[in-house]
Amino acid sequence: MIHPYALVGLFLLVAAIFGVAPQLIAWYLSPKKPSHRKLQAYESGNPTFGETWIEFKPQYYLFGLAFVAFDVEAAFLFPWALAYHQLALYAVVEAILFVGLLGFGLIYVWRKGWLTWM
Amino acid sequence: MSLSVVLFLVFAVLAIGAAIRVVFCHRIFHGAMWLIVSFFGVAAIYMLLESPFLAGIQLFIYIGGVAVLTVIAIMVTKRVMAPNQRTLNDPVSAGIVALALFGVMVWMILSLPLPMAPTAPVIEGGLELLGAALVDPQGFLLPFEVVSVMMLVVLVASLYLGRER
Amino acid sequence: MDLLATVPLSWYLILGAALFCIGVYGVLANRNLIVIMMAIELMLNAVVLNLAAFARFMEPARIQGKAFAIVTYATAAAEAALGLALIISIWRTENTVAVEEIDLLKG
Amino acid sequence: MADVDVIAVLQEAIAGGGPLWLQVLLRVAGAFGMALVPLVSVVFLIWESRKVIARMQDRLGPTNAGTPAGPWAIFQTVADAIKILTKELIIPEGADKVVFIIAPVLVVAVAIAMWAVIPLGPPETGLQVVDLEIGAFYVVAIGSLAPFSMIMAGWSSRNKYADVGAFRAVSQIIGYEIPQIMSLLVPVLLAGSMSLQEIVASQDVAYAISVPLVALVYFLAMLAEVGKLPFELAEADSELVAGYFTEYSGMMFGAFYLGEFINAFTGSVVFSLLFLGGWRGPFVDVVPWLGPVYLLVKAFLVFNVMNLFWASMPRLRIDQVLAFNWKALVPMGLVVFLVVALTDKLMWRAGVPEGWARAAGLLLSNVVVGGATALLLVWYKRRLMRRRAARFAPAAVPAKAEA
Repeated sequence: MIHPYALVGLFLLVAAIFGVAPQLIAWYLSPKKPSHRKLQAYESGNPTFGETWIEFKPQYYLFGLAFVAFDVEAAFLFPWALAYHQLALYAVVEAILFVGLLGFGLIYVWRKGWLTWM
Repeated sequence: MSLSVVLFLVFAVLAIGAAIRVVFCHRIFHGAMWLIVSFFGVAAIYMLLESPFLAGIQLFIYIGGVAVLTVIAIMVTKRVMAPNQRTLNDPVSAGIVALALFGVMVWMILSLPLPMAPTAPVIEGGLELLGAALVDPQGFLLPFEVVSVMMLVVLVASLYLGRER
Repeated sequence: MDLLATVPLSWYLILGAALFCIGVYGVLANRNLIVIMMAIELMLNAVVLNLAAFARFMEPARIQGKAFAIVTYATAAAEAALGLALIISIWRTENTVAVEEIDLLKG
Repeated sequence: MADVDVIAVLQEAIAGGGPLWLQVLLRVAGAFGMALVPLVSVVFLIWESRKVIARMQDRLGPTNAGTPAGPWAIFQTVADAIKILTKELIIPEGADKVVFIIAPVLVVAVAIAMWAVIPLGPPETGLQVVDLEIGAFYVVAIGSLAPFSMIMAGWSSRNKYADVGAFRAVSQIIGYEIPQIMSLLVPVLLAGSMSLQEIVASQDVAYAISVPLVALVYFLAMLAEVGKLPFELAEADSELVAGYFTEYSGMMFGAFYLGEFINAFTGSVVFSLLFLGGWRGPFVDVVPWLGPVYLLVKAFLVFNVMNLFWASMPRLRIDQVLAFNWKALVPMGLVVFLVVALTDKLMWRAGVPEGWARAAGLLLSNVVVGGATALLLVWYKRRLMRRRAARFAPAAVPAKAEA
């Protein structure tokens, strides 16, 4: 009997093969005629100017932070949801408290306007 | 050598090698990529420890959350660390400290009477037990709610620190 | 094929120790705050690996190890989020992420 | 005589006995077969969606003008695939080569990796690679790897458009993961299991009927995850060339295109499994092989609802996309998750029997939440209009100057 986790590993390997294979075939079949003009960045025909790796607004970062908080919350809710059928009512109330605290935080940052894109 | 030993060695080498690349990286974005490889190696080790849930959490929180955040932070602060700048401060003494610590830890681990094999197979439905214990007042209710408070603090404080001014 | 002939516990612990020490080295030697954060993540990862290994070998019929592990995960994620938020706000005022250039407390 | 032996040995190996090499061989063949399902479906679905969207927009779509692509150009995708394989792979000068090459490999691999736990049919057909006990969580965990191919593509290209596209894509995708997970938790909670096979088996009443609001939240979040219009701004061909894969050419570009369609199809399949009863349908218990047919038909319908959005919606701005997530879908997901959990537990306390009675109660709770949301939105819009009217009315001008 093959262990089920070994099958997951096997499938990940197969998925990787399916990712690599088309590139290898294409690399074998495709012409290779590089030239300077061809290898320039596609920025509307003009040569690229200034620093290519531009900096981003830290605003993007805020949404990443909010995401991590909810991410961890969700990870805790998975085992809870699994055990849901054996739990009593108070356990559901505890989960409401658990999610509600973070929901309160979300409402707070919303009212403060930190989620508004500027 | 059995298959599990081979797999352990492969993933352990992957995790350690990638971790070394993280701390010695010249270009910090590559460091973040190696960090993900290292996390992935550890996730595979969790599969060998027969806890797929921890492996999933490793992918979900560490790779999907923390590593994404790190990459975003790198891209936001991109300009300040040019690739050819000096990246290490006094690598020799730091290396001595780390190696000495590693030596002490290995000596301690090898001198302890540790089991060669698990005492019992993993139980069926362990995850359900975990879920029930998390909301059990005799179990882990307090840590569970403290995590919620912690996440509230993370949400409010980090958005406060990073808000547009 | 003996799939379940398991690796002894000490190997997992040595792997954890190695990851932890690499993290220690990264924290001590690196100049870049973000790399230091990544090294701290490696150290916390090693801690969780130890917890998971002990849980599997010492008490496979109970869930204490897993509960500890996921709380540690939550702590690690919180630490990363807040730490990186601090780094971003330092970067905004000081325009640097190199440790020795940050001297806000010097006054 | 020999034939009979072969079949018997094969059956034994499928059941988990016999020689190990044969078992491994069978499993490898099974894994390859399963990985081919999304690829083959997508070859058909690309043609189908091009044709359908063309008809909606009063065009003909691909025809076999001049090329032998079959009736109605049914082999158009195959021809395109052959063409794209022979195109030059250009790696731009400034690019970070290794990362640049890994990104398109990763995007296809991650898209296919989800299929490890997807049950195409009932357990007796064996159309599933492995029925993992954390199946739903596996889907979420693998899905959280998806942003990396975008970041890697955007970063390694050394192109501003690619950079901006990657950033937009990442902030969109990680944000919409939250409502997706919150609504995915509801089937897990009601089924009491994370195995997708058991979630399907528990749907005597499809969850789309008992908890329609959750299904709606999941569908909208999924739409954003796969980057279909109206959430297509990561690519935004009219403003960002092609978003994070601007610099890619040939099969490397093809990998992103393929990955996008596989993700859309996988999303439809997962939605069908979680909310539409998966492989369940009439007579499946008599003829188990009807299961995959039902599942694929349901997934096909969901996919075409996405096409409907694709053909008819404009593109949102980045601030609108993020605001819709954090100010509408996330609160909605949290509230509806808690309401479903509480209602079901209260009904269990009150002794309401499982099945249709429970489903009716859950439906009622969903209708109440939906109605309350609608009222809230109406009230909010009225207030907004009133404020706007007050601001633009002539009498309000001195008040504004005062403030």
